[in-house]
Amino acid sequence: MSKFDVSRRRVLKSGAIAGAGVALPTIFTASSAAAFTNEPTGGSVTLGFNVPQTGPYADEGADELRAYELAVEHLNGGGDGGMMNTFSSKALQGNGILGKKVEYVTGDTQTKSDAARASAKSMIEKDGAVMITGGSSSGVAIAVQGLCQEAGVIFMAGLTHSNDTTGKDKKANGFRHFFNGYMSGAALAPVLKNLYGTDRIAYHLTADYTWGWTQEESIAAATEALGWQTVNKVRTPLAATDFSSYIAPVLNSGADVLVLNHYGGNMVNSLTNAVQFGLREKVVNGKNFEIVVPLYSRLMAKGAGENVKGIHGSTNWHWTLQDEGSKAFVKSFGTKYGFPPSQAAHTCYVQTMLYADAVERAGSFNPCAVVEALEGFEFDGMGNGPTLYRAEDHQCFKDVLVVRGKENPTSEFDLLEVVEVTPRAQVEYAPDHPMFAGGNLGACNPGA
Amino acid sequence: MDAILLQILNGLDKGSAYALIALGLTLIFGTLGVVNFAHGALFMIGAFCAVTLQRILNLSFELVDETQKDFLGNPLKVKTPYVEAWFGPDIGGSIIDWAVPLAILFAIPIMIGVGYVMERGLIKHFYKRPHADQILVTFGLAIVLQEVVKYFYGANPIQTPAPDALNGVVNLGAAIGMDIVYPVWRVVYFFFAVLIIGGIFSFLQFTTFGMVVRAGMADRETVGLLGINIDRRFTIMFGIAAAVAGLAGVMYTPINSPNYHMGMDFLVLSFVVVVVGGMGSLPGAVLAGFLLGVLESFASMNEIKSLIPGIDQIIIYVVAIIILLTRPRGLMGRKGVMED
Amino acid sequence: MGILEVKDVGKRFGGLQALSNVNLSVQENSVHAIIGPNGAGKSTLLNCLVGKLIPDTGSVMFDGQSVLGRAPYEINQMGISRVFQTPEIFGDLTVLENMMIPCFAKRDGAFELNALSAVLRQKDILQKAEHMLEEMNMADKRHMHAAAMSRGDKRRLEIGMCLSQEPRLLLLDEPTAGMARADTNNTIDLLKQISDERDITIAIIEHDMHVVFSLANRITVLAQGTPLVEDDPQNIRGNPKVREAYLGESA
Amino acid sequence: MFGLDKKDTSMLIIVAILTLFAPFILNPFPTESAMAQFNAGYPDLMQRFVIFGIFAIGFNILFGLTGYLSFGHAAFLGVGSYSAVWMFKLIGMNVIPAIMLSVIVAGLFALLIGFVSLRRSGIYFSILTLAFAQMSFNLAYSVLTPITNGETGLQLTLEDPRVLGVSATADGSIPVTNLFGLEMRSTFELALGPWAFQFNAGYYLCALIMLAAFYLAIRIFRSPFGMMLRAVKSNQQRMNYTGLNTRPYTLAAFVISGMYAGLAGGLMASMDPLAGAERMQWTASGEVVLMTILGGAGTLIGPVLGAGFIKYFENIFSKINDNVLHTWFSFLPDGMEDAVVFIIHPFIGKGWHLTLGILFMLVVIFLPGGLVEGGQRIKGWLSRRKAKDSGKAAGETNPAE
Repeated sequence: MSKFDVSRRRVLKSGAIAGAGVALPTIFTASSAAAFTNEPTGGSVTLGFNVPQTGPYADEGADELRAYELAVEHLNGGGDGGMMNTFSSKALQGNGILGKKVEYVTGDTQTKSDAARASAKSMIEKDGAVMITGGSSSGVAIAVQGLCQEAGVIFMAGLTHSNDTTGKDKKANGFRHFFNGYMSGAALAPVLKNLYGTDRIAYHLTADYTWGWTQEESIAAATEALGWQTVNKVRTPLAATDFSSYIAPVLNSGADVLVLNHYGGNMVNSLTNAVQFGLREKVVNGKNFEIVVPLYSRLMAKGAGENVKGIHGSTNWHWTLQDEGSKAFVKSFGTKYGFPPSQAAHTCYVQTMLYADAVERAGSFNPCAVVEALEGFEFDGMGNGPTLYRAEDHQCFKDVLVVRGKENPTSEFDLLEVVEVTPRAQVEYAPDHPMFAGGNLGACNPGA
Repeated sequence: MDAILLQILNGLDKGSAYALIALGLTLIFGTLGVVNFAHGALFMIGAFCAVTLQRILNLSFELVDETQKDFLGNPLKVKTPYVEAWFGPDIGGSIIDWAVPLAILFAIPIMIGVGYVMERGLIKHFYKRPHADQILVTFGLAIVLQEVVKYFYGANPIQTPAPDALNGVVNLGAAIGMDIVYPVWRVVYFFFAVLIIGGIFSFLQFTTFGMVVRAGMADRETVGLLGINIDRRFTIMFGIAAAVAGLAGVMYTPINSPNYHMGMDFLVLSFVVVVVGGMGSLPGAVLAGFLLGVLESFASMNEIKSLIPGIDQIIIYVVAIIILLTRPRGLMGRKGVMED
Repeated sequence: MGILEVKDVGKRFGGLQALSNVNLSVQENSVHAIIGPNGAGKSTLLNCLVGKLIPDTGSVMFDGQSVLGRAPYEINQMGISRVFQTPEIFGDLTVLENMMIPCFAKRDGAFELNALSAVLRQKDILQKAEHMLEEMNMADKRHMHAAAMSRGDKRRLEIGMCLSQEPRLLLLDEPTAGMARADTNNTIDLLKQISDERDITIAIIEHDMHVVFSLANRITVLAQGTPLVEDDPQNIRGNPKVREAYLGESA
Repeated sequence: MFGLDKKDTSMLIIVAILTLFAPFILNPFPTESAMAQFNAGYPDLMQRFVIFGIFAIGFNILFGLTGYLSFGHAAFLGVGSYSAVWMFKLIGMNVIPAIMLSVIVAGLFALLIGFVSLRRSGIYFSILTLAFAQMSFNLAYSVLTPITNGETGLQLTLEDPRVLGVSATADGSIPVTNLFGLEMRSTFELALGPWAFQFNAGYYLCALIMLAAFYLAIRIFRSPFGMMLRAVKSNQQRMNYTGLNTRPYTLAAFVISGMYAGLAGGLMASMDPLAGAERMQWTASGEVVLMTILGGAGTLIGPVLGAGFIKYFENIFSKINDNVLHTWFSFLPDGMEDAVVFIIHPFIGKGWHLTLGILFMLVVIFLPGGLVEGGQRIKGWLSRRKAKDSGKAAGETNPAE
């Protein structure tokens, strides 16, 4: 741990002198003089980092928090500047945002919609946060996004992969840099076709909640377009820990590919169980049985250990990427904390930078100005190649990584290898694509 | 047919874990009259005994290898476990490989110790207190224990594989001309559970110690009047119950990677199991454990799920409600225990 | 025709015939004792009378109405109150509150959602309870927690609670069991006083012959689940069958 | 006053003063000071204090009086929230019909579950209620998603019909919850020197409703019905043989406490129109049990204290991070500062669960009667001291007790 890192501490210390924010929080005030919610009036601006600190995603949340602290350090001119140096937009000066020192407050989402909203509300009402970011699940992201819309602050989503976040639940004040279920399907399909051919029978095991469903729908659609059949889609309870009774029927189903639409602990357990049942040694229809995990997370892959070897999936970003942005980020993160960042850390860092940059370019913290600056914004140098923040749904479009569990890892972090960088054009879709239909951005809300 | 047999196996396997935890809970409840919400935490601590042993065996010294680079471009530090250095890569490697079975030996003294300290240090003072207080204090303890584990081991699951030799699958149906492929370790787990359950029952049935404990479970005061120091024996029973939960945890680690909240995941379920079995009944707890395990497995079959959507989400609770409404004191409960 | 008529009652527990052909008639305003050696079926019979058990055969009529199949609270509302072997009172409540509850039951019936009026405004109930406490000589203990009292006082309170319901039949299950001699005598005096002063029938199950012969004016002897004899105390005392079955054994 | 005796009246008045002046009391530290971290006087947390207070008061009517330990009360809170949000979606944004519906629906749901569960007592009853609540939670999270919106929680959208209101406001946002036009989120701010106080309309609505709920609870505690419930807890056998049918008493208590939970759920949705399934999980049911026992089961004020205690830790301690610690201890020499932060670090931020667990244990071990007992002990100690002092002053002429 780097608790005794002097340079970092000094930054933190000075950054928190007035931790509670200088401006009087004016959120939800019907009649207020401020132009928008929590308008920063003093020499500093407060951002709210709302991450899971307890519960199953606590480690992911801790990594997100590290990224945020790093981003704040860079914004305030500390450290080596990280991706600020490779970012295509040069609006950020390293003197805070619009000359105001960046301060932050943290909270615990507990990976529960209620708790996440309570935590975000306290940041807005008590600490005067002008932007909320973070989270490690789609349910939480959508719930907090809704809150920020009502409160009139910007929400920069953390790790959220459900189509709904920028689909039917999209909001004008909310932005997502992370990729989504549709993109996973679109990126994986060609790779799967090359590896396993077009004549395959897939069996889906899906976590029984909204994220699982949207991913199942996306992957099934993408693979069926290749000519694969889907023999069964089975929903598994979120609380399940032992997946044996869901894996067993796969054995005699005639399927030769198992798709695990699980994340986190569910993924670790279902994958471990599937391997236990010898699925990987099985030969069905004259073909080797294969397992696919559409959404990979390196932190979680560690829990499944040996079992991930050779299994394909997709991720938003991986630390082994060799572009300048990724290298710069890995270097400054690794130097500070002693290990490489996760994809959750990456997306959170980038979201903070994008927000700061948008404010800088807009010349105002007003959410509506920020929305305008982010909509349709094209940028590069943040690790995913040229990227577009699409105006219609506030979703980032960028390259997607197809990865595979590495056969011979050289270290405990070296679990995945990038198989293919799927170009952006291949994962794009129309804003009114049926999987994303039904939502309405609404108008940006500056509160106040 | 194969599918049904497979699900029965799955059910027995799940049931083994439920039964072992419920058995320990019932031992504690039956002997001490204490509702122990920290029992799930004991299961979790057992699992982390395996993790700890694995870590100890993997303690390594580092050599800097200039030819390889780590992710920041610095020279790579190559780690070699001491065990491998001492015993050679072959023997050392297989010692590491057998970490989970070895952890049984490691866990027994630790769990008995944990149980002893818990009983003497905390639970003892709560015998005369209302059940609500017992629940609150043991729940607090459970939170503390799991947070401490989380502080040292993190929140993510940690892989603790079974030995390679026991990692594959075995065709259980070969003898009867059927194809029932089942993971070896799960078979091991089932027989291990049966062994432990059998051990506990014969211990209670055939030893003087067990006889006194059983008598004490039935009527504590009378046994106390006979001049037998029942408290000391109950303390030992608490240690044994902790060890049972711990061993269930150790052996469970290869089935699912352990994490700090696995105890809470099992806690509610095992309480349902205990109550369905009937408060204070050891055979009831075991029976209910296996019954609920098997029913849960059946409910997750696709044929059943398509008939009643979502049945696998609620089957345990539905069964619990039906059993409690038809049999007032669960399957084998005694009258007057925890009814007020 | 007695106030309580038991006809041909039989009850079986598995292989044990606990009661068979029990016939019993308790006359109004009498003190009727049911005695018998351990295991004679006294408690089983009592439980059949109050609705805790349902006999396999026969009938139990109270004041011309069958009690069979009714819940204990319904039978109580018909006018039968029961005193237990170990005093059953509301230990967590004060003595006065203990006494008020049967008064409410008498006034309001088996259930009344009287959630918004203060207890202290229920003047009639308060008065009645206070009066009953005075009659039981317990007025000074009214704010004590009932659980903190001596066993004799608890018994007194329990009997008082039953009386405050103005029952027509008071059933007592070994009311002096485990009591010291002085407490026993006090209880006997109390029961005598009750039966003398009130318009009430008392049925008592008792082991202690001293109690039985000081109180009862009619005695039924139960042996092996069936009535051996029913007669006046004098005749029972001299009955050789009874001596053989019961008194000789306990002497 | 109000049909209460003097003691109860003064307790009600104290609670009323505390809740109405909560924005001052909970914000004792100037906004700019380092201690501002401990301020709890912002609308969301204040609302939570009183809403969970209502929940716990209701739970205590069942558990504190009858001794029946329900492990599924969160289900009623959840059902209440869902009803209220559906009301906002279909009818309009006025909170009154929403709250009324949530109380009614929760009451009906409690009637159903209570009718079945109350056939058993003791732990068998607890497990039955747990089973019903867990079933509700699991189904709400998965199969019932069309009604509950599953994992995300039921939210308002711009497409909702809202027949008595508007689907979207003129500027294209979702309308906000209100009480006949008074927006629940509207907040008046008062800056007094370095202090800032927030007076929120929603909080005051919740506070008034809580006072009413508290008043009602006092009335129930002091009523014949309340006495019957205590009698049920004390001795069911005697109840039955005193001609009283315990089932309707316990069922009535169960339904009343379910309605309290529904009221809390409805208020939660009115303050923040989202209903998440986690509200129904066993951990949420466990939380209200903990609140009640921690505060003091069977006492009137205890559950409210317990609710405040737990919610304070959840919301304040989880937000303290190392950054904040360094600010507090920056006056120490560098090495010492790091050491102090290092020692405190495991107990704050992500470690708030640990702190809470330790506090649970300490309270139960040393204060069997919960926080209320702690208060009584302090009061007793103070009055003894006072008596001693006055005794001394009077020159031993007036010996202290």
